[in-house]
Amino acid sequence: MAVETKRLLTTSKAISEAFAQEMERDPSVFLMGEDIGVYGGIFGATTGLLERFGPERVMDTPISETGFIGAAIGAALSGMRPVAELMFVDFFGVCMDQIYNHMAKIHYESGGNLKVPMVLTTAIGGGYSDGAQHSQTLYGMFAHLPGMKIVVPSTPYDAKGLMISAIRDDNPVLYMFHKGIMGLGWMTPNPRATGHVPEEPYTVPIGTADVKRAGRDLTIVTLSLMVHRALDAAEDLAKEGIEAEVLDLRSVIPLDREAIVASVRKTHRLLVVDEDYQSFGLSGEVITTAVQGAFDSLDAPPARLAYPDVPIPYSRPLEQFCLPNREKIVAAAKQLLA
Amino acid sequence: MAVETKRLLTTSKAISEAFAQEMERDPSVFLMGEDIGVYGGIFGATTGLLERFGPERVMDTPISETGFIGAAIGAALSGMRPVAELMFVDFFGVCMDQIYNHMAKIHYESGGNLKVPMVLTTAIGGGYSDGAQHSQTLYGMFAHLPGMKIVVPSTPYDAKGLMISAIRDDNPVLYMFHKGIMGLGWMTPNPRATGHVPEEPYTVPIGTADVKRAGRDLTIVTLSLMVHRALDAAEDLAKEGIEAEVLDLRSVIPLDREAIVASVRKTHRLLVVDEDYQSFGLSGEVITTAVQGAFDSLDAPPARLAYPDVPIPYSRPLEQFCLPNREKIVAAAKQLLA
Amino acid sequence: MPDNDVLREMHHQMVRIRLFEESIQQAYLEGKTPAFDIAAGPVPGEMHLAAGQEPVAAGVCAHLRASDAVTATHRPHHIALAHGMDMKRLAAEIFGKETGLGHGRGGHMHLFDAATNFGCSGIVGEGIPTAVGHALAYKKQGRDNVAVSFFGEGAANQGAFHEALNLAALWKLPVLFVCEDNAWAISVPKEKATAIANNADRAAAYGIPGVLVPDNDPVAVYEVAGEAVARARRGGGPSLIEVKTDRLLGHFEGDPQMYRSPEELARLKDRDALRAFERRLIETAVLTAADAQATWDRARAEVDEAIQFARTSPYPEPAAALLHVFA
Amino acid sequence: MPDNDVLREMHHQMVRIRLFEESIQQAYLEGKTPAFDIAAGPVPGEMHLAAGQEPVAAGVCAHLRASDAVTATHRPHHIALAHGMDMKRLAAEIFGKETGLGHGRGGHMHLFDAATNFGCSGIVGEGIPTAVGHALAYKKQGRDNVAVSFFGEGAANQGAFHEALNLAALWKLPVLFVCEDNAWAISVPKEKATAIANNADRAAAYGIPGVLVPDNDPVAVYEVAGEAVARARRGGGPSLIEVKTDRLLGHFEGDPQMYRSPEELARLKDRDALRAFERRLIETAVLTAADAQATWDRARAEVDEAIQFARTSPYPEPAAALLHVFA
Ligand SMILES: Cc1ncc(C[n+]2csc(CCOP(=O)(O)OP(=O)(O)O)c2C)c(N)n1
Ligand SMILES: Cc1ncc(C[n+]2csc(CCOP(=O)(O)OP(=O)(O)O)c2C)c(N)n1
Ligand SMILES: [Mg+2]
Ligand SMILES: [Mg+2]
Repeated sequence: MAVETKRLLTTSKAISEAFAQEMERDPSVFLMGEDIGVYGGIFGATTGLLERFGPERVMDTPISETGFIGAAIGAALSGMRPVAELMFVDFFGVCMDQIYNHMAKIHYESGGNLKVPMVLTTAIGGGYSDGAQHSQTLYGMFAHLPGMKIVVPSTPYDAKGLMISAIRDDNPVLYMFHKGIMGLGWMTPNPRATGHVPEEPYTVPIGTADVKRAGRDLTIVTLSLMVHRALDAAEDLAKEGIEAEVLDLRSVIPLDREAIVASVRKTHRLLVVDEDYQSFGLSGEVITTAVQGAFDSLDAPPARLAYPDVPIPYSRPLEQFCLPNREKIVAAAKQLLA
Repeated sequence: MAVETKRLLTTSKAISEAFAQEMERDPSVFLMGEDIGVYGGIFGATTGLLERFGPERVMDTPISETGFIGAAIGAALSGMRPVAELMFVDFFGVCMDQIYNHMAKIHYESGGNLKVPMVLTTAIGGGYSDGAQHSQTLYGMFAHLPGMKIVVPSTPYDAKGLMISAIRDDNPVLYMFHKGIMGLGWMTPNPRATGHVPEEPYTVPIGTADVKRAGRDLTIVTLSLMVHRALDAAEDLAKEGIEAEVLDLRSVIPLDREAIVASVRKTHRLLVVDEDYQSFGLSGEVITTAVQGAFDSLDAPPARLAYPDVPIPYSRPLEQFCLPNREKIVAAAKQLLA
Repeated sequence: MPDNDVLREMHHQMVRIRLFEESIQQAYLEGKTPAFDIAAGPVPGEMHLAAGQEPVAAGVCAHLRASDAVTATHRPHHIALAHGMDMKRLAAEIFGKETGLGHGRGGHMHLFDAATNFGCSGIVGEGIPTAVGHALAYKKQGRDNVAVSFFGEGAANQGAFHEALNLAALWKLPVLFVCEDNAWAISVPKEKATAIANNADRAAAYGIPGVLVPDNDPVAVYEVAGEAVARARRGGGPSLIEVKTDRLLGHFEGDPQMYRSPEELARLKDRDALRAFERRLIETAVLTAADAQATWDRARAEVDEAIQFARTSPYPEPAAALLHVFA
Repeated sequence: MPDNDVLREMHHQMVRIRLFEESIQQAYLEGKTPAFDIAAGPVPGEMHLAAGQEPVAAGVCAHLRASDAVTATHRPHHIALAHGMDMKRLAAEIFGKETGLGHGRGGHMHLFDAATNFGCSGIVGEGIPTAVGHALAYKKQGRDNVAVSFFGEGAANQGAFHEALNLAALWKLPVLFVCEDNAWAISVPKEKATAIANNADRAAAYGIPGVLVPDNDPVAVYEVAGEAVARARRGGGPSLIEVKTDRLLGHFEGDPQMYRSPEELARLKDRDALRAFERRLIETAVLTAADAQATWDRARAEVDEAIQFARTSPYPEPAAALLHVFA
């Protein structure tokens, strides 16, 4: 197939296309959230949808996250397939009971009799000086709490396919998109935030990690925007003859433990790169998975490069000091091989 | 000192003694929460204090956790030292923003200029068929979020000393007591829930783990009620010639990583026993700590025995199937040594 | 005024609720003596009974169809039964059995029933937004169903109450918010928790009707709820109803109730709304004494059968605890 | 009616706020052209300006002492300055500098100042309960201070609003709840978010006074707030005040505002409350035109100095990001 026939989309356009196609296909799908209508979503995920589907299916809500996320649960129980948007993941604290205690547990508490087919979308990530309450990733925290699937795409292709899978899934799915992968005009440009996206609907399976770059010398397990950073670092490492395998988890729940173990068995070294807080979260879980599944294959203790356990500072030099980046990944990889 | 002079208290009495002594000492200390007055706290932590200190210092609140925990933050900023009780940790979702985004971050956001000296007490744990919304432990989740100290006592002695430390600490401290360690008359009797507690005020340092039993063959890292289970298991193991070291973390934040590493270097084997959900939490963090700090000393991949990643079922056989217990710890220890 | 059939049916509901809960209370205490151990016996865990609050459930649910959604609280049995939940599967769930509504996973605070669109939860206020969502679905689907959320006066001080009422009012959804004011939230009396005397007045904050039912009378509840349900079905939007009701027992079984005087408890028992209602029906010749007795007998038999079913049903397989996290 | 000194001081406050924010706006846009990059320039991140809302800050804060606590929102500058926050340290914080209030850790949404008992946050509604807590401390300490919580009309639909007002009313605490109704929550108009027209009416749900200031007039705000502050100081409990104000700019800088018509924006600009207030003061001879000009000049100098201070201050050491998690 000739390269020029490939359609390129930003991630935010890929997501809104997924919404549009699923809303066309299934009248029970509708969207609710703050500023998703005329505004089109603060991160552009719903641009154009109000015009196309009208205010009954693209509902702007008051600033009442407990109220409207709770309402999405009720609507899901009564035959709808709502997609509710929590504008920034950092706001979870005003509505967490509805999310983790109600949405995530009803299916289990009902002994499998009731289903809560809804998607909760939310924006994650920092790097642009938005401070301690608008920059977190937090998937590690949600992942600790049973009953919801969690997907965290890194590319436009995965973003569309995972959104379609999430909407069609009969379980509650938390869909977390990093602002830095959306391809927004008002963010620092990121070439990897635009990519080929097929026009027709397609799914990407939930629970399956993806080798975004094959390598033999170490495994970098990562997700979301950090996949882009890891791929950049892998290019630098390759120039020095180090071939890093970059495994994009894509889903946090279910976690593709087989893929982690298989890659570590191959490369014998593991570096976890994670924008979430370092301790008691994803990086420790991935390392434990590798240690328990590939103990004898490990040539060095697994390493991690994550956000230090501090609230996210506003000032640019402070925040940049904390964030994992290309250079730090290169350094950590080399140290792992030393 | 003659054994008979030792004063024995239940953990709930040890905690209420700590409250009373600190309230005597410091007029800025006061308590607020649901049913802490006439009722004396659902888990007896404030029994007798209303009579002694009056309703201005032992305040029953409406069921408005965001409201009154938020008010505790404001009061702490204005010179008081509030202790607020979240009746069950499971309810955190209705007030988490105040806890993790406000209480825990103000000191940092202020660049160290403001302090939030408050204690948030809460009951954790299951095992008595209280279902999915009244049985969780969840310290692993809180620990992922920076800015609060977290203590989790296992004995009456530690409970009093850690409470006094928590009240005197200039930081927000989350104090999590397991219902099963309280020595309540209406819970299944637990001999370890009663123990020697000195009458005078004393502190137990926050951030220091405690070897509750020394051993040479494996390290069991655990906390809270599971310390009691681990000690029971250690007795059984000793009969078979296996000497387990039981390390009681006591604090989750700060985590005493040195103590974990030191013990593992000594025993070469690690089993983490945790009543919290297994994945993305405490057990993975402890294992990662051990692997990174004592990789070459490990004779086997570290193991964990934790609550499986399922909401907590009500029915007794289902719940008991999920909970770590004496027999399971013995079995896991033997497998680790096999 | 409801017609005689409705009156008799409300009486019947109240009787079967009362008897069901008395049997549950007995079963709950089994295995918990001499020392009360919350984990012991055939029914472990917390147990919140609703004796005294039957008028609210009977009066409101008389207007509902099984397809109308109901959300309730930690004190759910009266509402569940009045809304038509299968008593056997309810009992079996309370006993933690495989034949229960949730195959033993939920327990008495987490009852979910597709047949009657019923849900409840152990977190105060949690179910209020859920009802708004059911109603939102009905509006989108063009159905004339309603959703009803029951909650206590203590819950009216939770943020979820406020957010849900505003949403329902804003979107003009078919919801009833029913506040069961039993004057107590565990040990905290209403006056120490709520800045105003009547939660019905909070309807003004949302521009919706707020009606106070000042006594614990199923007929008064029936009439107020009837109007609100009818308005909701024809697209007139939500209502808030507050009923001053009575909690005859402790907050949960085992509650020493040191915070209530023996006089208060005796007074409450004397004015037991079920007995009062039954007397009235007999005095007004809606029921004969024999009819009344027959109702108790019929309910007794139904309850005994349900408890028997629960007792004799098998427990779920322990390892099945790991199932049903995901569909 | 406030005396002339107070009128002149309110005018002065409004002028210095306006000029400060205009300078911040300019600095914010630096480095963000041609392509707007939110992360670039001397002032990165989100920037919420309050042009048009100065009357609320000036009118309320005229009654406060530095020892009175104030909590504000993501749009905090006007309130912070009116309450007496040091302009240099405020500017330096916005520039992320070591000399800022939080040594650069907080940023413009997270300003904390011990000198003026000021706090704010980026989460809608978060600061409302905090104010209740300050007031609770004052009551316990026997101080006659008050706490004031400012928030937008959008925040009045958060659960925190409801819980906080109930607590303050219940405990009769010295708090003012000040709702700045600028008709918009980002792109969502008040009518699509709030089921009633005036949040002041929600005071009825808590049994406290609720007063609407229907126009964006600092004098009207001053009078209403004065009464409420005085009542609070003498132990009369909380009040809810709602001011219909104007957001002259976008929600944040860079907001394309597609949701507002050019006519609306032009109309708002025409009725700029600062200009209107200044005209009135000149017409009523409270100020001469020359006085007014002097005020602008004085404020200009103060602002320039503050911005200069911020620009020339050093950044914090990067590794210092790890400090101050715990005291
Ligand atoms: C968010 C939350 N806070 C506290 C509790 C503990 N709790 C359970 S029931 C209850 C009292 C509820 O009072 P009310 O709403 O009046 O209902 P009632 O028990 O009187 O039926 C409390 C405080 C809880 N389950 N959830
Ligand atoms: C809990 C929460 N939800 C959503 C947001 C995103 N957000 C920030 S400001 C804002 C609008 C606030 O409107 P309003 O309260 O009227 O204040 P205004 O911006 O008009 O001053 C929203 C939705 C947030 N910060 N916190
Ligand atoms: Mg009640
Ligand atoms: Mg507004």
